[in-house]
Amino acid sequence: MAEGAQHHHPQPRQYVQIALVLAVLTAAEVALFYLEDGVEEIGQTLTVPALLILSALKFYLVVAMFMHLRFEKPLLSRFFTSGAVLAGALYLITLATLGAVILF
Amino acid sequence: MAELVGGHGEGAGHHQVTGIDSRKLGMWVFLSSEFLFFGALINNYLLFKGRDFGPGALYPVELYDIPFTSISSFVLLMSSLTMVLAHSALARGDQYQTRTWLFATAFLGVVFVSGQFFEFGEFILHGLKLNINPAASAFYLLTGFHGFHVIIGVLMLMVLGFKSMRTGGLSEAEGLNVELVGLYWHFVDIIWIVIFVLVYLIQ
Amino acid sequence: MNRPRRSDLPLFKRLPLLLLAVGLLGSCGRVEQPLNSFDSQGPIAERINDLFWPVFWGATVIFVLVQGALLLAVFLFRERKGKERPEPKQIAGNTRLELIWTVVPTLILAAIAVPTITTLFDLAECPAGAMEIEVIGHQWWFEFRYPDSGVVTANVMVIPEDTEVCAKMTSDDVLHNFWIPKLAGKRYLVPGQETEQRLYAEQPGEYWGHCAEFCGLSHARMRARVEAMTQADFEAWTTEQLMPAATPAPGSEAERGQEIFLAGTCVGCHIIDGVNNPDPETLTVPAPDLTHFASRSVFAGATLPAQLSPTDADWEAGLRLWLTDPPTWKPGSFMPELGLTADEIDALVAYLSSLE
Amino acid sequence: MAIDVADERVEQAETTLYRRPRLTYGFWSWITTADHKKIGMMYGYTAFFFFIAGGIEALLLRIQLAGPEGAFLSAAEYNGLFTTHAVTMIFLFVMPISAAFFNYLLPLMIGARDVAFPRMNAVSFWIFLFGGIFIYSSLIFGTSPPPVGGNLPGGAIEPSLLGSIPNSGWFIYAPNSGATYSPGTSIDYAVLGLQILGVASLISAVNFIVTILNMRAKGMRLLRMPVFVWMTLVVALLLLFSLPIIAIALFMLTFDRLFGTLFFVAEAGGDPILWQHLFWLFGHPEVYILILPAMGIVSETLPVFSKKPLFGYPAVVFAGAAIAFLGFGVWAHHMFSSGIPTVAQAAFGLSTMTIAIPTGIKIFNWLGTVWGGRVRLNTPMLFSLGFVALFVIGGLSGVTHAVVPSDWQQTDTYYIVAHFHYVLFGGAIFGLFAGIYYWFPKVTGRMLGEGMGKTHFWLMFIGMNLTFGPMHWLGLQGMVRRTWVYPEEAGLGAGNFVVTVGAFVIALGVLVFMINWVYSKRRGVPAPNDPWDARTLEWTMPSPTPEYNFAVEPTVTSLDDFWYQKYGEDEEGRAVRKPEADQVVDDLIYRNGHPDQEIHLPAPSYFPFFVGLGIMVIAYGIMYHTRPFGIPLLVTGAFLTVGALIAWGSEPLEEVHHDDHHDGPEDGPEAAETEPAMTDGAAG
Ligand code: HEA
Ligand code: HEA
Ligand code: HEC
Ligand code: CUA
Ligand SMILES: [Cu+2]
Repeated sequence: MAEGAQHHHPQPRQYVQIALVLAVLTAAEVALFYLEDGVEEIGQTLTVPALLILSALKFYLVVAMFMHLRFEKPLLSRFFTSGAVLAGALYLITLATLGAVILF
Repeated sequence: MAELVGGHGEGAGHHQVTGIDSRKLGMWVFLSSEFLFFGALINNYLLFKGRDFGPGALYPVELYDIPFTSISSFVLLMSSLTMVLAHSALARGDQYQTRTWLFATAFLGVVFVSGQFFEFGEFILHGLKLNINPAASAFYLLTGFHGFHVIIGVLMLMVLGFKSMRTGGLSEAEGLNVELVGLYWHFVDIIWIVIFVLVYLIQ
Repeated sequence: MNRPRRSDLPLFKRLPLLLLAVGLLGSCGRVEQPLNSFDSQGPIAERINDLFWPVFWGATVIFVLVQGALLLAVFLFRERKGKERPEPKQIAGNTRLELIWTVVPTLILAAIAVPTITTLFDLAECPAGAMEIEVIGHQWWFEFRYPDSGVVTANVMVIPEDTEVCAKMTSDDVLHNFWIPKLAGKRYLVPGQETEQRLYAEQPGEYWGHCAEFCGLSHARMRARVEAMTQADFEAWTTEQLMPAATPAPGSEAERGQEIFLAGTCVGCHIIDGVNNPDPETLTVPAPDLTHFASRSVFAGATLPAQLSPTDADWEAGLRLWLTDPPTWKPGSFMPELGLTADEIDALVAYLSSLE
Repeated sequence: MAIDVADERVEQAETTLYRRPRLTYGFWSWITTADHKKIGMMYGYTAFFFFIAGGIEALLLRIQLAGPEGAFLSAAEYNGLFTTHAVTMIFLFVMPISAAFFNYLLPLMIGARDVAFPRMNAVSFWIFLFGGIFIYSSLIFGTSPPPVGGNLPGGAIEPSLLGSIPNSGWFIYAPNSGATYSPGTSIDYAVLGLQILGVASLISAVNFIVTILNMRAKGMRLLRMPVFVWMTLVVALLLLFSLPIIAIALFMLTFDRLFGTLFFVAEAGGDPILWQHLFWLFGHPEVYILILPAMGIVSETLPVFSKKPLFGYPAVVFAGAAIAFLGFGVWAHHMFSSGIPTVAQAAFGLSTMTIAIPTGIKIFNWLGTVWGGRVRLNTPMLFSLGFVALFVIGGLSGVTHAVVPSDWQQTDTYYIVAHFHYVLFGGAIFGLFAGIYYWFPKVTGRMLGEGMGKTHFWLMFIGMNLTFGPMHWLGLQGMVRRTWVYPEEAGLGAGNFVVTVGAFVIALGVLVFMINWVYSKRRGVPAPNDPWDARTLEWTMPSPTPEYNFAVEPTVTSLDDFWYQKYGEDEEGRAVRKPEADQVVDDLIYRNGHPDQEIHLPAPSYFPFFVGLGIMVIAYGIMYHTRPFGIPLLVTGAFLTVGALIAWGSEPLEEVHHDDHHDGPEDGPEAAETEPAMTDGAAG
């Protein structure tokens, strides 16, 4: 491998394990969704952050492990996070000025 | 593996200062801009989903079939696994497995897109047309744009798979292509992870 | 080496002179400029000018300093024919200077920011208790509705002097932008949304306005007037506006005009209260209410009559021009050319100018 | 010695100029080229062509506005002309001519043989070219009837030919740009055309980023890159992150217009303000995309003509990056009067002001560069100084827009028009002309005439202030933007007349430039290889640049490496030309002109051309999808594009092997040296 990083890369076994984790996380997401529907008291205040956290975890796992970003030069993660953060920030502000999200 | 491609083709002739193959760097650079594409579409959906379009308006949320979408999301998630297995097999030099996993990934992609077509069909039958209200427009444009990405990915996977079949295996030079298509594929997957939560689960 | 020839022209000497000349040409000439935003006629426009001028002068100082330094550098350090300059010292930077020219502009901007923000919050939103007038933008004219009294009019917004007015604005079609330079800044009219604009006139008078956002073919022909009156005049005006239209004297030219109005296509679009009162829904396009048409000093998007202080004759000539061929005056106009004969037009003009 | 080489070359160029077969070969070599220099020149010529088009459009506007109630143009024509004027100037002139500079110079400045993806580079050019052709084809095929119920003069259903071009203003505000209020196809031409141009720019953005990061010469660390390269990187990043936004916005508008979605249709709950956000999220970074290349250029020329290093190099670089970064956070300053929340207005007003800080840093460092120098007032220097002077005016008026309540008066008037022409014309275009004068010798092997150059400068400088200066006053005295007539009674006639006169003075200046170009290209003084005593790597090569760029890949040890090979410093810190400098330069140039080994060059390819063509055909297909020929067009275009892409992918990767001699079929041994002749033949 270009960076001599080959031996750090997970082996198929680990990939399957990661996929299992992803599957469990997805199941948890769906479960949360039904929880929110079913149990009034929990409501969105709890499920929404929980869902966001779970999906962020999944996101991280795929990017870090499947896309090998953890094992790449920092330059690549810098690009990647810039894109993600910029998009998040710009659209959040846009939604706020349009009154769809309350920031100020 | 990747750097052996060095001697050939575009993005290669020169030494590579960052130590990252130019094509791979290019792919990551491109993917970072993809966030802005999808972000804009998600932004639209989030804006319109809460708008009031008057009495009797039909919103996408009302038609979601969460179990169905959960399964197709799961399918797409697993296609990332098969994709990474294809790449890993190639790194070991196992051409047969590479090919198998490539086709498996393409197949899962097709299943996902078919699911989406089915979902669209259902929604349209229930009267949720593209032009019924902006929320519907935003929903279709977002998921459609994502589906389009999946279709492109499937095409690229097929080209790689068939090439491997025809020539008995992918050369090391083409190995980079597997990695690049893989990156693209995982990216499309993570976007769906976001869409699944923001669009489907959080209502 | 064959270096290109050096210039003999006195560099940049002309810049200040030139700008001065241009400025004089642009701003002087004692012509009347009814849209001049510098000539504020109310506290809102005034506040904006009070904010603008200090910033402008500050900018001028920076301008003079920067251009001065540039000219001086060129003047001092340029190579002249026959006088070779020594090779310069190779200075690659100076941290203290960098700091200075980062910090000083930051301070200047902070100084600008404070009044900007205070003025902004003072002026952006209507205060409680302001008199509300609804403004509705149409391609290409403004409609005004007075929710308190129920008056509906077009092109000329009548307001009482010395009163805080809050225009509640929306649009019927595309974006427009309501601008009365002497009274206030601008605010868009957005279809499907409501925006606000504060207006305040200190004196009675006629204030010109213009639609400032590009709104299609005849954006250039979409203007507006604000007429400020004394409180008493305003009340009289309101009462008058609420009356049904004047009835023309029997046998007069005006009555003939009314017949043409009723018999022709006009009623498909226009309402004259007391003459035809259709359900507004049945009208084919939104068109100005003509009940008290003659009480308005301007019409057709406040573009006619064109004169600065029109006489009655100018007014009638303008109306004649309009009725003869609206799309030529106002390309894209939603009032078509109706093929009226000169005789019919005479009658209509007589009738319409009787609708005080 | 240097001059001798050049002379020789020029003679050869002239003798071969009239040899037809080579010209034919030349033509195809342009269509198929993957050489960044040829692509750069094609960008340059195309962009300049569009500049003339956009300029003539501006002149027509100005004739119409010379006096009140002008009758030269109809309303439809006027609206179409200011729209295409802006679209042309921004997307078909300033952006592509910047791309021309990037393409030609970037590899040379970082010491590379080509860009990272040469054929992708070709593809961007062809997509751009076909996108431009697509937009301008609206002149023939476009329709713009009035909205339903509207009437044109004389009962016409369609305005004149000239009135059928896109007429929405360059920011295509919804809902006026929607199907209801702008029926007909003219706006589709703008929307789809801009989409195509965006694809081209996005591809080249990725290409340039990778090139800069990966292809630098040995020893060229990031902080040893010329500022121009830095600005290229920053612009590419801006493009990378802002183009997707406009792409989606245009995509939505296309769907609204053609397929019935309702994003911007207010009656159905759509949101016109959303368009403004998406447009300006792109639009503001875009204005820095337009100015940063020019800032990069003057950061090269000012040190050269002052014989001093750039003052505060790291600060200038950092300021450029800061401008780009901040530039993403200010977009709503174009919407101060659109009814966004007051708090948002305040926030965006403040963020806008902050941009003045890094911009100021640049300005002051440029002053610091000139200060104490040995200033040679050659034409490139005049334009660079003009740039600084004029840009400051535009920048300062920009700050007065950031003062939000003031902007309520200013917005949508000629005061804004004045602001952005000062930064765009006084800024971007003066900077770009500085670059043209500066690098012309490297590209063509001849100098642009200095006398005519200076005439050009002064005409443009005076004309520019005459044109855009009075607009400040006009705007605040009530001259609204985008009005095809203004009333006599508004008292704006005199000012407008001056403006019109000024525009023609500018035109005269441009005319002088064109004459200068044509003349100098053929008869200009042969260029020495290092005519300006410059600092960057491109000057270590013979003029014009050989096809393979560097015969010997350079290694650098410092910023302005070339300069330090020529100059040392005495105890006082003054520059001292090393005794061996001439020899060093001659050696370098000789070595770069005489490769002693094979050089691998990117292979030419037909396919980029066809990808571009295919994309244009697809766009026609989408636009006319309801007509019988629409779907066939779409399918043809898709086949062409996909086919060309697949063929491209399977094209043998082997490269043309160059040694000292060209290996084209009909080429004689001297072919490599006759490059300029072919340039002339094909493009001139
Ligand atoms: C090259 C293009 C370019 C550049 C560089 C800029 C630079 C700036 N622009 Fe401009 N702008 C446009 C192109 C550009 N603009 C265009 C095309 C439009 C109109 C679009 C349309 O409506 O069609 C527009 C419109 C526009 C608006 C909207 C106006 C409106 O429509 O209501 C605003 C508002 O804030 C603005 C602000 C600024 C500011 C603050 C800068 C700053 O970056 C300027 C910074 C520079 C300086 C300030 C000078 C140098 C600094 C110093 C000497 C330091 C000391 C100075 C101080 C302390 C103040 N611009
Ligand atoms: C880089 C961008 C750029 C450049 C270079 C220019 C250059 C010029 N612009 Fe531009 N302009 C814009 C960008 C630009 N403009 C934008 C973005 C808008 C906003 C549009 C909108 O509202 O949507 C605008 C709008 C605009 C308006 C306002 C229209 C309106 O609101 O109604 C006007 C009016 O005077 C104008 C004038 C000019 C003039 C006179 C030039 C001159 O500097 C042009 C000089 C060039 C030439 C003159 C060409 C030379 C030609 C020859 C040498 C050939 C000789 C042939 C003959 C003489 C026949 N422009
Ligand atoms: C198809 C619709 C239509 C018909 C028919 C029509 N008008 Fe109009 N009229 C309009 C519209 C729309 C306007 C506003 C035009 C503008 O200012 O842009 C207008 C404006 C006017 C005005 C100016 C009003 C003002 O205050 O600005 C007058 C007067 C007028 N019409 C008279 C007539 C007469 C008289 C007739 C019949 C002979 C007539 N109109 C027929 C639509 C119509
Ligand atoms: Cu209404 Cu412009
Ligand atoms: Cu801006």
